[in-house]
Order: sequence, then structure tokens, then C-alpha cells
Amino acid sequence: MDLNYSAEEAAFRDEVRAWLSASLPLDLRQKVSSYAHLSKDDLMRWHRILAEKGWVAPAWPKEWGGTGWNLVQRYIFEEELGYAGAPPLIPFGLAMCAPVLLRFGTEAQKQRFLPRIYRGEDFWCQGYSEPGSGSDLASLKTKAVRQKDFYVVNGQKIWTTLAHYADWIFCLVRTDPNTGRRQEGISFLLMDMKAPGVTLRPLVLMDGAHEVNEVFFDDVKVPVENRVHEEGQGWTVAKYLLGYERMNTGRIGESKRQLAKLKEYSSSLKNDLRFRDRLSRLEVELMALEITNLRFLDRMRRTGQPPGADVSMLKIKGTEIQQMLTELMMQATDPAASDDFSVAVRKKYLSMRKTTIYAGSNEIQRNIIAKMTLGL
Amino acid sequence: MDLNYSAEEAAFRDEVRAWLSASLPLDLRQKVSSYAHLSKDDLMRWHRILAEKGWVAPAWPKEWGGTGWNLVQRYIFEEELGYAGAPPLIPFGLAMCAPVLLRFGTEAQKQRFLPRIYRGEDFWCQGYSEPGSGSDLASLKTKAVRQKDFYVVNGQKIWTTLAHYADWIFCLVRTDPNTGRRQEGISFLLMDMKAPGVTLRPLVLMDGAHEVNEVFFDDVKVPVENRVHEEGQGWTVAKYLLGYERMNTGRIGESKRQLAKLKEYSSSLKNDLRFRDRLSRLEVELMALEITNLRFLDRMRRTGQPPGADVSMLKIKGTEIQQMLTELMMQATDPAASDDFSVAVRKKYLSMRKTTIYAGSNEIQRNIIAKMTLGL
Amino acid sequence: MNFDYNEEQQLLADSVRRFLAKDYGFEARKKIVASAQGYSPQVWATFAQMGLTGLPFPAEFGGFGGGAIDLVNVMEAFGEALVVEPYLPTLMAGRAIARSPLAKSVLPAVIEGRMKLAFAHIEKGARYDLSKISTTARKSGDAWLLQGEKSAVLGAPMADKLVVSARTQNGIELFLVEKERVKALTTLDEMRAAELTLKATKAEPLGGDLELVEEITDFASALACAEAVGAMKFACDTTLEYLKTRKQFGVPIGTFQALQHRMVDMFIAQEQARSMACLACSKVDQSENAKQRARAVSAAKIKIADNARHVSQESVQLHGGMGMSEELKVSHTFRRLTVIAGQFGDADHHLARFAAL
Amino acid sequence: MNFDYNEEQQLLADSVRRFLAKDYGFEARKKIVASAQGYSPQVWATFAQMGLTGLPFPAEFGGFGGGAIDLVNVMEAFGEALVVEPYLPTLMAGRAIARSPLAKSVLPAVIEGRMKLAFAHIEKGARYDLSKISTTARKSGDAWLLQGEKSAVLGAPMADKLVVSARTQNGIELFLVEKERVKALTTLDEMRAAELTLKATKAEPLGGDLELVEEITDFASALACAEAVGAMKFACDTTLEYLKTRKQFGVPIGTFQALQHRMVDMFIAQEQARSMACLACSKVDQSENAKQRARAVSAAKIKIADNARHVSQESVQLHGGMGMSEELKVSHTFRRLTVIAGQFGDADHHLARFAAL
Repeated sequence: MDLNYSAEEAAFRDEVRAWLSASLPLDLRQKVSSYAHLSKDDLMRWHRILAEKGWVAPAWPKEWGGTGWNLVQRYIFEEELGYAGAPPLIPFGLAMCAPVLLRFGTEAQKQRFLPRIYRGEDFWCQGYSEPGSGSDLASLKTKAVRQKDFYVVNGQKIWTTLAHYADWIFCLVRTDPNTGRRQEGISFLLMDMKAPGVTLRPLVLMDGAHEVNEVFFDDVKVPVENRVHEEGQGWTVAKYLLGYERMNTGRIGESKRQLAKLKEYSSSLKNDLRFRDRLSRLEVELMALEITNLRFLDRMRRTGQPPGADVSMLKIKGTEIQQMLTELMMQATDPAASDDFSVAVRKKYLSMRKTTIYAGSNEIQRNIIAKMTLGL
Repeated sequence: MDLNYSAEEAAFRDEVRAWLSASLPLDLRQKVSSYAHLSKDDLMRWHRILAEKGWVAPAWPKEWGGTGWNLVQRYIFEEELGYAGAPPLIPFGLAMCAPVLLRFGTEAQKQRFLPRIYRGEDFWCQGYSEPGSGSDLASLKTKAVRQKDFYVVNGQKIWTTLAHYADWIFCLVRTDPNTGRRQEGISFLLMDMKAPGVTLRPLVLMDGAHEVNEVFFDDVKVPVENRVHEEGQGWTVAKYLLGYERMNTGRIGESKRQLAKLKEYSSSLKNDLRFRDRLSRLEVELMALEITNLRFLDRMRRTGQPPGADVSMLKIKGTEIQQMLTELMMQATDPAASDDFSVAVRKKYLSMRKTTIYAGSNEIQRNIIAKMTLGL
Repeated sequence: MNFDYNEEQQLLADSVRRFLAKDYGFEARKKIVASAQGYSPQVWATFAQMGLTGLPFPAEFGGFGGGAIDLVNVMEAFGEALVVEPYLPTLMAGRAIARSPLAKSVLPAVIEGRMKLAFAHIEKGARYDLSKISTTARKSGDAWLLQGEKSAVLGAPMADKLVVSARTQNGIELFLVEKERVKALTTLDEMRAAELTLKATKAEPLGGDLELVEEITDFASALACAEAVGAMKFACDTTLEYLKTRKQFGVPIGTFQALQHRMVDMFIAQEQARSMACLACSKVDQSENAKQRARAVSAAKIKIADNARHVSQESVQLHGGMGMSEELKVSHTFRRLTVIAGQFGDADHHLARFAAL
Repeated sequence: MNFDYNEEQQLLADSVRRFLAKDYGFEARKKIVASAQGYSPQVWATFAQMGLTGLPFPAEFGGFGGGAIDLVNVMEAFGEALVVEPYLPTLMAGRAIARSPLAKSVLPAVIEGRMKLAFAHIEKGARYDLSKISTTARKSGDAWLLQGEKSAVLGAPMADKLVVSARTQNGIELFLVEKERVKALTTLDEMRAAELTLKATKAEPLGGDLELVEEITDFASALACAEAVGAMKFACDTTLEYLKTRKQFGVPIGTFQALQHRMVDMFIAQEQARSMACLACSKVDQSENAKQRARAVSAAKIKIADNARHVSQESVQLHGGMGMSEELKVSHTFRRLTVIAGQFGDADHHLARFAAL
């Protein structure tokens, strides 16, 4: 047992770190660090810098632009991005639509969409959640009726992150309303956000930010060639994506950066035992989560098996840590201060409440562990 | 709104306190205070002192020995007993069997049992729980078959507190195994512990103490006149007892005494901020619970309604406080010490884990509040 | 012992609740928050008509001589409705004025609702230490002049006069200042506050000392506790309602036991907080014992801070995505509970104070 | 990076687990605990045969030169089985001897299983402060004589020799003492310990200093963390089993969602604790950096203390009445986890140390 990175792994990390240090634009780094709003331009600028370097989609097959890195290298890379304070790589194209196309797409679909995703020419969003179907995904109601070479789509999606930036949306829709199991009769469609009949309504969140949307479909025509996999096999596609191996569910690198920042920012409280104890416990929890994450990674490497329900644990602990980081940061602000950073920190505390709700609420994650890992 | 006791209430409290100060034997007080084992003699000695004073059963009707005190006086009395460090009044006779007899018993049953309970001549225990039927009381299996003037009882009870001291046990038994609802066909029997066929097995708990037992019934003959209420109506009796108004579920007085003792005992840690904060939070929780308890009491007084599901809240918070008191007491002991008191404190921590389990586990209490108070 | 409200208290609370239900719904409040002034003059006038602006002031100036205990129910109603009008700042400043020679000339206007006040004490870097202020007052001829900066002065943008604390050779004293234009801020919980820069600002002396500032802050803290209980009540009620109506997997999510137990814990947290708010309000009215008062207020603040955090976080979590939306009142209640948990001192501050008493 | 055990580690752990499963079941352990000696000489002999008593000692004395990391899996197995044999005390004292001139004459007997040791350092009133000792050593002619009292000396009743710390003019030094008769105690977790009274007790000097005591304590702490993880594993496994088999209202109680979620939190607590135990064991083997070692050990002890409390309390609670019974192993695991949470310093102590580093 050796908890340290091997010489090769350490060298790789140093290479990534050095490149990030030189290539991550200072203004973007500062925006991230000060919890400032990141515009679409900010996001895509960073996407293109990584694409140019050839590092924007490490997990893809080499022929489509992947790097050929092993699991540990990919993990290191993702954690270094977070640690450096890089803008997030929006996953809907790179890490959700692309793996689906690579696994289920036709050659034409791959040729058409993958290069544009890689180069950041198309911005994607994800059309899963619907009003009334949060964690209960299979209860979705958006209908797609086949008419010759088209599907005509009617319905509504909700909580659609960055739909207002998006060129395309991938959607689960119901193509057959008369099946026995609710998981049947669902199909996976790629839809042009500029198509007639697609409208948006912003959903402003607690912190006042516009990040998510409602998306309405009124008789939207979708060419049949934009369906991925067989008609009625959408659930298979969705399940594949849910099980798709993710390295950085715990967001350790990002949290390490936040912790370092918090320590620096709260230095005037270093003699405040109560605050310091909360900080220490948080740091310990993060140390533990990093080792836990590495242990799971190591097991994946050894067994070649996908991570399974363990990822739920990383989601639960990772988001709890992220929330606690912003809560302590808020406590560290002078309650009488109203400068931009203090205000941004308090809003960040509001905003981060979403992390234990989205991407499968932590309650759902506990259900998953109870069922899949513990057999309850 | 006035949170202070009225002059009359305060005078009553002072009277009780003065009497306790004069009448509670020092050796008993010291045993309680040092977490020592209380023998049957200890318990009954105190019972008889109270009986002599006429204060052993305040809630009973005056004709049977009750004091005629109002709700607040009864509450004050019970809390003062706890605050003074008096041995507990074992409730099985005084507060369980007796109310049942008063409500459902025949005149003969009352005449036969109540005076002996009052004077402490009979020690009672409670035969409810069975293996496999903890919180699910209605699943009980102990059978009573009618043969002329007798029931023949076969079966087993578990967790029977102080059965090894007891002369009598009141039991829920199944007299009709063929009913539709499981709550039907149950009867309430008074059984002589010395009857042939009754055997005991001690169940030693985590702290090494013998407090509870398994009780086995092998063809035990119970005269029909020892059945309380109609045959098959045992569930009605049990439900009445569950809803029977209890004043001191929160055990505020007892916890206040423990808190005072903890403060004194942990005085060497008074500069230990971490310990002190836990102590402060505990004290605040107890202050809050006392007011909450008084609020419920006040509402009972005003509305004349039994307390209902609110009592569950007092049970939950009260037991959490009791456990935390012993946990902090354990933390306050010198880890290197092995004197009798340090050892007793640590065992008390073990022993107190039972409080969130017994008398309707805190999980069951939460179920009750969810259903009865919140309508979930 | 008697937890009943008396008839007057009950009547007042009922009329406040009726008014808020009718004219201070979530949509009405949204407009008030978005308005330039950040409060509603009509609402303020109604408060005055109901006697709220006079309630805790002495009868000799036109008030009703009430105490915190008479306001428990009102503050709970304010908390439920998320009232943003500068009631607490006005009471705090008014309480200082009531003890001063200026009471007779100033208070009647306050009581009649013609004048709103703010209490400018806290400065940057003091955190919750009331003794840490560096604003100074010096006498120049007959006039007093103030010099310094005050921060996060709640209600200052809409106030007509400000009570400002400053150091003199006697220690800390209070002064009355005419409100000039200030840089208004919106707080995290959608109230208005301001930074205050005093540059040889003319002021009238009110007397007072640090003890008075502490007494005023304890009084306001106790009322804020009651307000927090109201906000918790809304958070609990609306979450319970959501659990009963929102369906997943074909059944209301309130049938899931894990959520039931968490709802029960929220409910208990609310009841325990209510008990402590009652205690604090009752003790601030018994002014003869400053230590007992401070102990009760700090105890209440500890419980309210802990439980406000618990209830607010759970109320949003159990709402799922909907809890994050600005369109639901529960997210605004979250903001209010977040702020109120730290108002006049967070749990850490009051743990230190409680243990020291 | 590699979390795999190597072949030797795996083989050793497998054989230890096989042995414990066969000869150290709950009933067998009960007999050992109840025996006069409080440990099993046969079990100790088997440990020696397996190489456990030699594993962490240098090869030059007959050991295998292993580190804490080689013992992680073994200690987990010990924790699961609630082993009461004085393994940790023997390793601690042996570690002191290994650095001394007496190593050659004493260690071989320890390694071969012919000698058990105890480490007498802690005194009453020191709580967890390793520097707070008042036992003294003075030279009288050629001999060293010790004077003082040591408390809660784990394993002392069955030890053949004791390593005792005492103050000299150089600060704290260590000494070897022949074990005479001691007053044996049974600890809360059913191990044997003793109070030690030293009255001009003859002792052989081992050298060493406070830093060595700290290093030895950190080494033992890291192993105790691994042991705690094993105890947590048993608590989790047996609770999960209970949830699956125990029925209420006609269904296994494991179908109740509130209990499921609490079981999940126990499981996560165990996994997080395991990660920290690995980290601590890995860092105590990298002796070049004392600060890094201490930081990792304190971090691990914080997590293990918090999670041992959480897991132990929940394991009993979810068992209901059965969890309270002496007849179920889970109640003994509760006792062990309660003790181990404070062993070598509780969470408070290590929070202070962690923040100071």
C-alpha cells in the first residue's frame, strides 16, 4: 500500500500544473476566485484554450481527440483544473452527449456533432427533468409523435442548466405512451434550440442568478436522424450515462483550493477556537474524502469495473464539504462589511445549497447506496 | 404571558422542597447521586416514606389516596423529586396498573389491589414486549386459553423491567387467535409472579447490570377474576394507558440536578472552551425543554385535553439531554482514573443508551409526531 | 405560570395577522422589496394606526408602556410575513431616545408614525463586540460633532433621524443626528441598510452608556428571536405542505419515512426555539437584573441561531429544486433566517457571553 | 499510488482472520475476558508463531522490519474480533526498547512471544498531555531508582516487564522495570490495566526523550485507528444484518427509509474512517517528518473519534433493546469504540494539536 503518487504520476501532475499556471488566463482565474459571474464567452474561451492544447476531452477515444491517459492521469488532470481555479468545463456536450454518441450514435451523428463539441462550436444542454418528475425521471411526460421523417415534440423541461447559452439540447422524450413499464417507450433526441417552437423562461435562483431555465416545446419538429439509438430505447441510453465513469464527483481539487482560500481569508480568526475547530474538522473530512476517492479509483483500476454506487458517497460527502466551505467563508466575512467580495461570499452560500439537491439529490444518493451497496 | 410560577405555585414548590430536604434519607440521596445500584429495599423504603406522607400517588382519586393537586402542582412535585435526587417511584403499580384498575377494574379488583400498591406491599411489573414484537405491540403471541374459571397462559415476555423484584405482572395476552385485526382478541390479565409455571431469565445489559428479564409462562393458571375489562378488549386498555397523562416525560428536574452536578464535577474544565460550549448548548436545550414542557402543561390546563403527541417531543428531547449529560460527565472524568465514581460514570453512559430505545423508541416517537401532529 | 396572551395582546396580534394576510402577501412584499424606498409608507402608517410604533414606549410620550412580551406574537407574525419595514431599528433608537431629555420632543412623532429611526452603533471589524467602536464625539462650542464610520446601519436609508454611538471622555455615549443622504445597501435578506460616514457631523447628546447599548441590543435580540420563530414557522408549515402535495414515484413524498423524521426534527426545532424566544422576551422586561437578562438573551440567541440554520437548510433541501427558486417564498425565508441567525451576535458570540455570565 | 496490500501483507492478514474466525469467536472471547489472566496465552503464542510479535521490530533482533502499514489489515481484524490480548502495549514498549542498548538482550524474547510488555507513561491529571508527568528517576550508586505513580497502564497485569517514563535532569527518559505484583483493573472495554506505584523501584535506563514518547504514541494511535475501523466494520455489518432480518409490522425494519438512510451514514462514516486510518499508518512509517506524522495522526484521531461515536451510538440504537444486551457482541463493540475514541487523546485534544501544527 502506498498512498503517494508514483514518480510518473507526480511528474504528470507537475506537467499539468505547470501548463495551467502558464495557460489559464489571470482574469478568468480571478473571476472564479471571487465568485464572479462567468459569461458564455468566459466559459468558451477556456474551452478553446484546452481544445487547442488537445486536453479538452481526455476520456474520448484518441481518434476523436482523447488523450489516451489512464484513469489516474485523468483524475489528476480534473483535480488540477479545480485546484487551479479554472472555469468549469460544461459537461453537457463533452461528458454527456459525446459519450452517448460514441456508444450509441451513428457514424453520421458522430461526424456531425463530435468535432463541433470538441472545438466548442456547439453549446449543449440537457433536457431531463420535468415539472413533477425530479428524482423520478421515468415519469417524464414530454411527448414526441412520429410524422414521416420527423418527430413532433410537445412538452416542458425544467431546471435546464445554461439552456440560455445552448445551441443544442439532448432530451428524453416519450415516443410511446402506451407501454407497460414507465421506463419503456422513451427515446433520446438531439434538438436544435433555434428550431421553431422552442422557448425559454429563466428560473432565477435564491441568489438572484440566472443559471437554470424552463424549456418549452410547442410542435417542435425534430428530424428522425437526430434520434440516438433505437426508438423506445432512451432509458438504456440514460442509464448508460448515469453509470458512465466519473472521476471527480467529489470535486476534491476545487474544494482544496477553496479551503486554502478560506484559511487565508479567515486568518484574522485564527485565534477563534470555535471557528478553527470547524475549519479543522472540515479539512479532515476533505483529507478523508480524497483518500476515499483515491481508494475507489484504485479499485476501478485494479478491477476494471465501473465505480457503481460508491460514487454516491463521493457526491454526498463532496457536496456537504462544498457547502460547509461556503458557510465558513460566510462566517469569516465581517458581518458589518458590504464590499463586493463579502456580498459575493454570502450569495455563494445561498447558491451552494443547490449542490445537495442537483444531479440526484443526496436523499436519492442515499437510496442508491442503501439498495445497491447495502442490499436494503 | 408570565413564565414564572405564581406565588401559590412557588409556595407549593418550597413546601415540597423543604419536606424532601428533611425526609429524603441521605444514604438514598447519595446512592442516587453516585449512580450506585438501588436495591428493592431502597426503592420500597422511599415508596413507604412517601406513602406515609400521603404523597405516593398524587394523581389517584382522593378516595384512594390521591392528593387532589392540580396539574401544575403534580408537575412541580414530580420535578422536585427528580431535582432532589430521590430514588425513582417505580411506575408499574402506581402509574400503570392503578390507573387501569381505576378506569376498567371491578370494585373487587380495586379493593384488592389498590391499597397494597399504595402501601408498597405488592411490587408490580409490566408484561408487554415479546421477542419479535418491540414497537409492534399488537403482534404479541403469548396465548391465554380459557378453561372454566381459569386462563391457561403460555408464552414469553421480554425486557421486563424489575420482574425479579415483582410480586405481580400485568400482561397483554392473546385470548382469541382468530380475529381479523391483530389488535383484536387481546386481553389484559393480572398474574401472580409466584404462580407455578412462571420462570425468569435475567437479561444483563451492556453496563453489566441486571434490570430487565425474560419472563416465561408455562401453563400458568390465571383466575378469570384477574382479567381487567372484557375479554378481547385488552387493546383498549393498553391504548388508554398510552394516552394516560404524564407530566414528567421530559424529566426536567432530574436533568437539572444532573446538570448542576456536572458543572460542579467538571469545574477543572471550566477553561476548556470546547467542553464548555457543549455544556452551554446542553444547558440551553434543557432550558428550552423546560419552557416547552410548561407550555404543554399550560395548554392541558387551559383546554382540559390530554397532551397527545406532544409528549413524544418531550420524550425525544428529554432522553437526548439525559444521554448527553452522561456523555459529558464521562468526558469530564480523568481518562486515567479508575476510582469507583469514574467507573460508575462510564457505566452510566453505557446504561443511558437505553433511554432512546425504551418506552417507545425515539424512532417510534417520531413516527407518532409525523402521523398525529403533522398529519403525514 | 401562564403562557396565555392577555386579551389586548391577542387582539393586537390578530389584527396584525389579519392585515399582513390581506396586504402583505408574498406578491405584495415582492413589490415593496423592489420599490425605490425599500419599504411601504402605507404599511408603516398602518403599523402606527395599530399602535405598534407606540407600544413599547412610555405612556407619558403617547406610548402604551408595553414590553417585549407584548410584542412576541407580533414579531412572530412579522417573521412569518418577512416584513421588511424598519420596525426594529425604530424601536432600538426610540428606546435610547426615551431615556434622554429629548424624549418629549422626538418620541411623539415616532409613536404617531411620522418619524422612522435607525440605530447606528456597529462598526467594521468589531464583529459582535459592542464595546469596540472608534467613532468619536467632541464638543465645539455649544455643538457636538461626530467623526467616524458606522456600518450596516439597518433602516438608515428610510430613517428620518439616527441615533449614533460615539466615544467621549466619559466612554460611550449616544447622540441624535439628522439623516443626510446615505449610500443605501440591500442586505442578504432584502432589507435596506447603509454605511454611514460622519465628518464633523452635528449631533444632539442623548446621554447613555455602553450598558444602555447592551440593554437596547438585548431587547432587540429578544424581539429578533421571536421574529425568527415566525420565519421558522413559515418554513416548517410550507415544507410540510410541500411534503403532502408533491408526488414522486406515484406517492406524496411525505410518505417517505426519512423525510417524515426530518420534518419532525424541524418541527421540534421550531418549538424549542419558540420556548427560548418567550423566555428571552420575558427576561428583557425584568430590567432589574442585567445579568439574568443577558443570560436569557444569549441562551435564546444560541438556540435560535442553531435552529434557524437547521430549519432553513432543511426547508430548502426538502423542497428539492423548488426550494432554490426565487419564485417560492421559502427561499426568501431561508435568506431571512440566515441573516437573523447572526443578527446581534451569532451562536459563537453568545456561547462566549453565556459562559462568562 | 496503490492501495493494494502486497502479497505478504495479504497472506498475514488472511491467516490472522482465519485464526480469529476459528478460535476467537464471541463465545471464545467471552471466556478469555472472564479468565483470571484476562488474556489467552495460547492466543498469544499463536500471534508469535504468525510473526505478529516480531513484525514491526528490526531484523537484527529477529523481527521483520515492518511498519504500521503492514499492520493495518491485522489491526482491523483485531478490531472486528475485539481482541483483548496486550498487543499494542507490547509494541509500544518494544519500540522504546528497540532504540535502546537493551534491545539485543530483551527484544528476542518479545519477538518469540516469551515476553509481554506494557508502556507506563500516563499519570493522573495529565489528561492527554504527554509532557505532564511527575514520576522521577534518580541515580543511587550504579542503580536507577524510580518514584511516582502511573495510571491506567494497559496490559500491565499480564506484562513481564514494563517501560516506564520518568523525569531526570535531562527531561523525560525511559526505563525498564521488572513487573512486580500490581493491582489489576478491568477497563470499560474489558481489557486489563493497572495502577502502578513506584517506590524506589530499581530500573534500567533506556534513554529516549519526550519526542520518542510522542513518536511511540503516534505509532500506537495510528494502529488504534485501524483497530477502530475494524470495530466499526463489525458494528456496521451486524447492524445491516439486523435490519435485514428483524421484522416489525410484518416487514424487515431495513425497509424503513429513515433507518436505511441512517445505515448509509454509518457506512459512509466507516469508509471515511478507514481512509484516515490508512493515511495515519502510512505517515507514521515516514519518520523523517515528525510534523507531517503528527498532523496525519491527529487528523485521523479526530475523524476516528467522531465516527466511532457516531457508529457505536447508531449501531446500538438501530438494534433497539437487543443492542443493549450483554449477550450481543454489538454492545461490546460499543464499549470498545467508546474507549478507543478517547485512547491516546480524544477529538478535542487532537483538534488542538492539529490546529497548532
